[in-house]
Amino acid sequence: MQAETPTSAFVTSAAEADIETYFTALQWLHHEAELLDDNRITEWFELIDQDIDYRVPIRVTRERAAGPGFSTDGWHMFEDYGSLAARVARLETEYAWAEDPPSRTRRLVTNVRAARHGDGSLIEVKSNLLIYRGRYDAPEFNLIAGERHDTLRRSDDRIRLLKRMVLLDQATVATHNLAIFL
Amino acid sequence: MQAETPTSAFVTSAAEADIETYFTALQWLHHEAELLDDNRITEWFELIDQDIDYRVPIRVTRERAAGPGFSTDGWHMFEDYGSLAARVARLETEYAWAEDPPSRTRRLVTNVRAARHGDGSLIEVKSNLLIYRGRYDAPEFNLIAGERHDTLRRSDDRIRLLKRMVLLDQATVATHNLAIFL
Amino acid sequence: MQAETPTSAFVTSAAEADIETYFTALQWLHHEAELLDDNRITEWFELIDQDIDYRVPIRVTRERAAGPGFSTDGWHMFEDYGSLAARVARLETEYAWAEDPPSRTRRLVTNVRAARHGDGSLIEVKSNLLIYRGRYDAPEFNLIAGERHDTLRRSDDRIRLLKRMVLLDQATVATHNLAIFL
Amino acid sequence: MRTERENRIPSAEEVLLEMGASLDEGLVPAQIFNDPELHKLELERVFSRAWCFIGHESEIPSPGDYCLRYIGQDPFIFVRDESGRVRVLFDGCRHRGAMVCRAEKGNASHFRCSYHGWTYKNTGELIGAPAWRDAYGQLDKKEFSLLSATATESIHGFVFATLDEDAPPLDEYLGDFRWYMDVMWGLADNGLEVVGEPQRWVMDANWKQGADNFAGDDYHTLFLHKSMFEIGVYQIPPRANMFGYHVHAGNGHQMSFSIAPDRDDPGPKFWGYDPEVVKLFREENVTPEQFELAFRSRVSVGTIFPNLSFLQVPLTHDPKNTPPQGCLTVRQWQPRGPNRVEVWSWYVVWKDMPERLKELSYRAAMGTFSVSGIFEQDDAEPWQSIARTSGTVFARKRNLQYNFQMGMGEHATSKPAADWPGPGVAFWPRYEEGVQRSLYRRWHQFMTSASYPSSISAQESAAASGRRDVSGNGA
Amino acid sequence: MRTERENRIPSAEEVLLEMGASLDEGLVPAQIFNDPELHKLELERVFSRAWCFIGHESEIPSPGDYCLRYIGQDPFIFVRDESGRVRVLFDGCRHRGAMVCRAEKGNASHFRCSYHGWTYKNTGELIGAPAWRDAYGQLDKKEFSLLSATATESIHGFVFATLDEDAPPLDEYLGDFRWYMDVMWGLADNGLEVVGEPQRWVMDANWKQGADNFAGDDYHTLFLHKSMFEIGVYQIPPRANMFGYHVHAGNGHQMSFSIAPDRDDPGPKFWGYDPEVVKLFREENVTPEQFELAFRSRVSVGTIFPNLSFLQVPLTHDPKNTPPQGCLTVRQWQPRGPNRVEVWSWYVVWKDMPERLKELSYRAAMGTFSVSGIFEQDDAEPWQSIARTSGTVFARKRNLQYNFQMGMGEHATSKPAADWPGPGVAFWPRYEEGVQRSLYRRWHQFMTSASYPSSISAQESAAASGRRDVSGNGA
Amino acid sequence: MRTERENRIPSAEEVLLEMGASLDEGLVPAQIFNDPELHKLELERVFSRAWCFIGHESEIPSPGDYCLRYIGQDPFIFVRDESGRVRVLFDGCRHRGAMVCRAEKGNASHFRCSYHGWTYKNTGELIGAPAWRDAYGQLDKKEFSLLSATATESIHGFVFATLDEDAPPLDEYLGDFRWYMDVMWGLADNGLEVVGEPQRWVMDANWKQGADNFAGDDYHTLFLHKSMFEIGVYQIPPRANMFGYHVHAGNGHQMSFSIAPDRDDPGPKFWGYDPEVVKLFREENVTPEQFELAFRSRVSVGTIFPNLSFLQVPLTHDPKNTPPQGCLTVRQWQPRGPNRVEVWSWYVVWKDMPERLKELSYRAAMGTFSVSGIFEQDDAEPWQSIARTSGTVFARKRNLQYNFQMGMGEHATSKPAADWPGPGVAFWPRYEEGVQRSLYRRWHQFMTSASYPSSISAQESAAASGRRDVSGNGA
Ligand code: FES
Ligand code: FES
Ligand code: FES
Ligand SMILES: [Fe+3]
Ligand SMILES: [Fe+3]
Ligand SMILES: [Fe+3]
Repeated sequence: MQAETPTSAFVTSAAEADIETYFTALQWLHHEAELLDDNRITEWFELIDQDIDYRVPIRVTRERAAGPGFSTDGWHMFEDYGSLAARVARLETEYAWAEDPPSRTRRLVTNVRAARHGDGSLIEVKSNLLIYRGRYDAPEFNLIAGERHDTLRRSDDRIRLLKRMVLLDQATVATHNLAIFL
Repeated sequence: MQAETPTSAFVTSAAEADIETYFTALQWLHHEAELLDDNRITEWFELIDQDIDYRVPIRVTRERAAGPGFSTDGWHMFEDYGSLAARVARLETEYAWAEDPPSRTRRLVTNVRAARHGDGSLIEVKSNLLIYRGRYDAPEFNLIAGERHDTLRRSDDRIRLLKRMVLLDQATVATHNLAIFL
Repeated sequence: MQAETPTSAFVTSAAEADIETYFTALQWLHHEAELLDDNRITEWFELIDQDIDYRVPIRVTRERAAGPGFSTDGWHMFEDYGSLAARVARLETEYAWAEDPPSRTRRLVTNVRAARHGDGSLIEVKSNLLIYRGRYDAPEFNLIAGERHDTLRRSDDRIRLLKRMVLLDQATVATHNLAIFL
Repeated sequence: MRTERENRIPSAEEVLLEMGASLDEGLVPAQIFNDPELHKLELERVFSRAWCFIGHESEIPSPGDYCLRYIGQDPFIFVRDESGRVRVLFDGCRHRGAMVCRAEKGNASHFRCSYHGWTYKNTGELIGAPAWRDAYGQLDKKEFSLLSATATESIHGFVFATLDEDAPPLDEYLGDFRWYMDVMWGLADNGLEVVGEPQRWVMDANWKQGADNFAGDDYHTLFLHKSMFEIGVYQIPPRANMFGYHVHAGNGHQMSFSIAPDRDDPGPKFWGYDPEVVKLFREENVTPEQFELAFRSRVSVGTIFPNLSFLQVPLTHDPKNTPPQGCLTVRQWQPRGPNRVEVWSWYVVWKDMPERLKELSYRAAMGTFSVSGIFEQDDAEPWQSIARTSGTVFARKRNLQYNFQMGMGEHATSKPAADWPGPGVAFWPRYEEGVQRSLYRRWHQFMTSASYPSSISAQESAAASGRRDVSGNGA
Repeated sequence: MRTERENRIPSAEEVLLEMGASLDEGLVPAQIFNDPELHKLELERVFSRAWCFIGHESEIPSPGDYCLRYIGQDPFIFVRDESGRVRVLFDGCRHRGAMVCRAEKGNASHFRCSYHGWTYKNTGELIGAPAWRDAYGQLDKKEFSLLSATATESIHGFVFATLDEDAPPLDEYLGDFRWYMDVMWGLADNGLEVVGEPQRWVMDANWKQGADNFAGDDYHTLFLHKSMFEIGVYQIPPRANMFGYHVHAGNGHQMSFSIAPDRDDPGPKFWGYDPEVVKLFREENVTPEQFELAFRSRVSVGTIFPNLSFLQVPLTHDPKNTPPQGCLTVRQWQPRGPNRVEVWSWYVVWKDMPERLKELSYRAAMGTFSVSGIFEQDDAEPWQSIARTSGTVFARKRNLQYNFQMGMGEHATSKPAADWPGPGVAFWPRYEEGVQRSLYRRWHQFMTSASYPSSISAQESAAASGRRDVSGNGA
Repeated sequence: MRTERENRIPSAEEVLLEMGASLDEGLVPAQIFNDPELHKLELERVFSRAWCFIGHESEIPSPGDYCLRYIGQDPFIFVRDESGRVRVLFDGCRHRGAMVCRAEKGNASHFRCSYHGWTYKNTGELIGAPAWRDAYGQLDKKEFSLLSATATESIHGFVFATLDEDAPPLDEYLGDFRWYMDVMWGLADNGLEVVGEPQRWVMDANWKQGADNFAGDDYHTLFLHKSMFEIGVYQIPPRANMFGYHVHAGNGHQMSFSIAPDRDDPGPKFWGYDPEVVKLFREENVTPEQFELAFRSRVSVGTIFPNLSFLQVPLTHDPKNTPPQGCLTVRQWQPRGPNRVEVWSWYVVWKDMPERLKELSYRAAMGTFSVSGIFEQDDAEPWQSIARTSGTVFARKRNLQYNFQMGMGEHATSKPAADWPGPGVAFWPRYEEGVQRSLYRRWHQFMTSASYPSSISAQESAAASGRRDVSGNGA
């Protein structure tokens, strides 16, 4: 169940990216965020590669010398294609109370850093993420901040998400559930 | 007074945009945000097309099946060129207390998705918006989140805002007034 | 000790920037933010030009007619290469309690507006910044918002930060210290 | 030497006691505008006893239509049941209290609790739950209907509810204000309708600021809203605007009117409604006196105790290009904390108005009095800062009192108006704060009465508010 | 006429007094789920007297290993000292109170306070500070060790601590529940281990919602979790799922069990653990009765008073492709305010399970019961809205009571189960809320007893909870 | 057995009672550092009675110059009126309480309230409002001036105000501290000036942490600020740094000094000010004793009761390239809640210093002691965590007490210093916490005295703080 340390070397430095790769990744991320914010979950699921590895590690506060504190064996989410499919299927039942009425979300995707990888069919992309989440008539809201390390794969002329590691900036998750995708 | 449903099909998917259109829209939005954050309201007003249609629909929490809950006949703002002109004129009087001293605002414009439209003189652009608003010496602040659906029009070699629909992520507006432009 | 008014004319309008300059500045800012968010402070310091002028002016609420209220002789930070070096050296001792355990930060860099300047070796770039800062196991967090006016200088084929003015959107700083770089 | 009083922060009880006396002098303790203890007491004694506004019937035109509303801070479902009857049901499941109404608007024949599935008809009646026989064979469903407001009544479509069995009927509660509802809202055959949904927004202010302001604080328009005169949104000159009437309707209900001296005066009539709208107003629907007042009315503004205000007035969202239109906004100042209020603002038009005029009226009202309204924007500033001042220790220890003395005493400019054509007691011109004094007197009565507060006539109210000899005008 | 009672918001004392009586009728006052005064009293009377869960020994396997934990809202260091002994130390420096444990996890032989450098061994013993002789020549170090929990005990690796000297030993506190710990967690030679770190997240709900729900609210799965049946995550049909036992273990500890009728029944045994896991379960480790119950167990869920819940059940994170796996999650409902809870969720496996099965079990448990779990997601909705309802003035003035009457009375479907093989008192089927009634009875006892609450046997507890004639089953 | 005391959370009254006794033992209850009830009492009894710092006259050099300041949590306008007199006016309109000072800094001959336009001269005098005659014909303007602090006094440009009529004159309130103000701030003809505006930032800590720390907690520099010694920002070796004096000045005012043994010692003199600055210091401005002490002073740090601290010390923002410069920072710990403080930090230079040296001094002070200062950054960590510890139920029930015993008893390293050249009572070396004990003793006196707290001499204060036989040094 161990994964590589989430923050180990991943994409080459932003400074080496080419603009075309950047723009491809940027558009993909914007499109994905739009589908999620618009609650078009089935369409979103079409962006997911069958080999998806989707994780959100637990984080604990550690001393500086011990690194950023991401767990290598504790997770808030640890998903494959089947388990994501179950989540999507559930949201389509009439009883997905956690998101009915749906949260009002806004995904601010910034600091996109992308690079081609492997034979060119892969893009590795880091991005910063701030999710605004509101429910019902409360003027209060939750913010979820973090960084995402994604791998996108092009096949059949479509780009899909092959890997995602969401590195949250919270030890205690500051929202009542993760019934939304990050 | 009915408008099309705010979230109906609007811009073509981000995936189809070209980089030049993207960059044009991006720069325009950054420039606009700068003028507003810098309180250069008169200059901002020069970016407004005389045919402007500027709206902020009211939102109510609805069940998932009923959609995102944007009103089609209730508004927080519903402006044309004349009413915007009145707002700008008012801010220039000595008695615009709501914004004197001015709020300290910061507009984070992200997830810009742009496409040419019509004969090429129009750009349709969606963007995500988070406004930080502070007043006086309070360390507390308001955040306003939402998505904007804009139409930009080029004429006389200048790009101006022709349509704006601001889709707030709040049912109860979480700030004491909308004396700032969104 | 007087500086020019922080908000005086600085970079040319976003509308005039070229995409290559934009992308260069964007990548540099993303790279910088990554190093800071990853606590790679020594690497970050390599991005600093020896002639650095790094300032964060104090802000006070003024009437609209008196402008944005940035001080010209009061500062939250006023740094040169030597003082930044001392800060970096300190963080490497075992006693830098303020950031041990380190804050969990996320820098959302948006609204990047860049232009070449002078002989072409300088880029002036404005950006909007929202820093999410969390500590320990509290689900609560601080947000720091502001605009940065940076000058980047290319020399020895590397781009470094020559000037930075951070214009905070707060009069009372809403975090317990500025032990992080902005 | 400090007095003993200045030595400490007084309790809520003490503040109310002192206020009983100071109100006669036109002075109101600052502390009541930002105090946690007094706020809790308000919820207990004012909001759960008064008749509170719920909504307008046009918001739920069809059986099953519902909206989520609040009495004080408590959630209620405003719903039209299958038989067409309007109901006000507490939104808490009788099993374990989960919300049963999960949206703020919709249509439902039943409310089904998400937790264990207890299901209620839209009358509130419990009709079942999963595996009912096994789970609840012995339970008497009738005992576990959704709880309902104690009484619900509607006038011209405006629905009010009370939670107190001792509350008088709504008509009696409204006192002389009832007569004015016909004047303002009873003219057209098919009545009024709300456009869209109410705006909602929050301020760090005490809810009484809005109630007080709309009760007749015309004086603040001279300075706070000066920008409106400058850019022509409001076209009556500032000083001329003060030539109007303050009306005490009893029981804490207060109004302020601007009326034409007679029918031939060139200014606006019928609140500036377009002739096409005025055609809808029929003399048969009201008394001749009521019709006459409606005819001459330019501006009506007021507060129905405790927290419902209204404004009927000609306005424009675009002074350069669009002439003022008759507008009606109704707004509720919902308490959310000692220094927190949630404003609800409805925009109301005549059901049979042409669509084009509905839109103009909506835009004019919303462009001026709303979260973004160029009039109302400015009010948030003083209201929020009053909460700051009222929350200080200095205000508490020194017993800082606010001044509502304008118009008190024999020599005041504002005098009882013998020519006022309606019931209640009126003063002219509007240089007086008696309307606010009456509002706070009623509030004080609610805050200090253990039994249900008795009615106060307009005459008593106006007299007690610093005038000695006033006699009301019968209508 | 309103009653005098409906005239005002009752105090915490009054609410507790009324509850003493209403509980006999299966009614619980709404106010206890969102009230600042009662919350403060809970911290004082429940959490600082009960035996509270701290963590599992496998989280700190080596000397010096430590984690940060909480008793109620107060921080404690859960540490294994150099001699291997587990300690629970208050995380406040004895000099001026700064935290001495600056991380939530790590390994340290000493804790050094950052403020002035007072340094403690991981036993809590103060050993020095800078310039000790000059600064503290006369100070007796022994007087200034870190403060420790009054008592710390561990069963099957689960560590509990109490802050009260009058607390009975843990075994006595656990009552009949102790027996079940062997059944569920005592089967394998090398016991259990926690995988990863506990998840932590917050909800705007009262902590008792979780405790109550896991005490045996099977009924809510019929409706709230209907989506789980629809997509096949939970494979026992909803109504069949109700055929199980509710077990009162005394002292407020409550359980719910689903068991096979006999060993030959085709459904899951041993909570659905894989045969490779079941191989680890040895009859010698428990009594024959315990082993028999373990063998037939499909689902065990429960709450150890006050705030520790567990769930042992076959689940899958991917119903289409992966068969259900035996899972164990342990979760603590940490109070953070009248309507704020921090959930801690541990995932526990058998130490000697194959890695592959550990991962499957972890993913199944975490994918269903966790901050992101497709089961548990939905619970947040009613729990948060119950806090809203419970915080209203309406609930307070009207004495709104929640209904826990299911299964009360002679004619209830659920009956005392004579065939139950364990200690305590059991009912079958699960159409009953007696387990919750017993939980709240124990809570009420803690809230109202000045001296340490005496033990309540399962029989007393079940009887008092609305059953008259119950006799327990000896094991 | 638990004691009865450990059974419950004590009230504010009880805590103060216990503290009266424990302080004699050098123990201070944790609860006073995070308790809502005690915080409210502090605002009532400490901040609205003490002489509180408002600002420095150089911040408002010209008539009409104003800044917004706070006494406790209440807003006051610090303004120089047209006649040049400094005034401290409560920022709440006498009409309805809106703020009249809408900026934090500016120049204004009048303050005009935005709500209804009541207009005040910058003396506070009400001079009019729109349509005054019609609105307020009878009103006596003099009765409705802005409220003013009860008394305002200034020493070396430092302005203090009190809200209590029973407060003694500032000189008396300052006791022996007055003498030291001349030493530190009275040397140059044209005195001091503030550079820029004060920094302001917030911490989740109790305000007393800062006051206590600056009163003489030199000991913490040994460990918390170790990084400063390591990178050379502070150039006196840690242990040597302890060789200094703790001075009790009476009335809760406390100081800590580092001085050269005599004029010929090679280290810094006059707080390390550059010779160009030292030229400005004239013997005629002070007494010979004062001049002598100034000459030998290296570091002066202290707290004027309740919440004003200062630090005069040689520092550098860039230890590699810039030698230390004389610096002066003055900081106020403004209470914002039981565990919330707003820090205000001013940087002060000699008015006649060369600009270049002003900048160096400013940068050195701001680079080390400020929101971003590499010294002060670290203090936030323990201060915030002390608030956490102090807010626990555990600390309350167990009566957790913090240890301020350093230097108590006959055998302590630190002794009364017979060679101290100033008034008050001094101890040497700085291994003692008597200065903090005296501070808390004064605080306790304010918190418990119904009438204005009487003065406490330095001798009494030092003696009561755990020393028996101390006799002060006359100056
Ligand atoms: S709470 Fe509504 S059905 Fe149980
Ligand atoms: S507070 Fe821990 S050493 Fe002083
Ligand atoms: S509140 Fe200041 S003028 Fe009315
Ligand atoms: Fe107004
Ligand atoms: Fe559940
Ligand atoms: Fe320090």
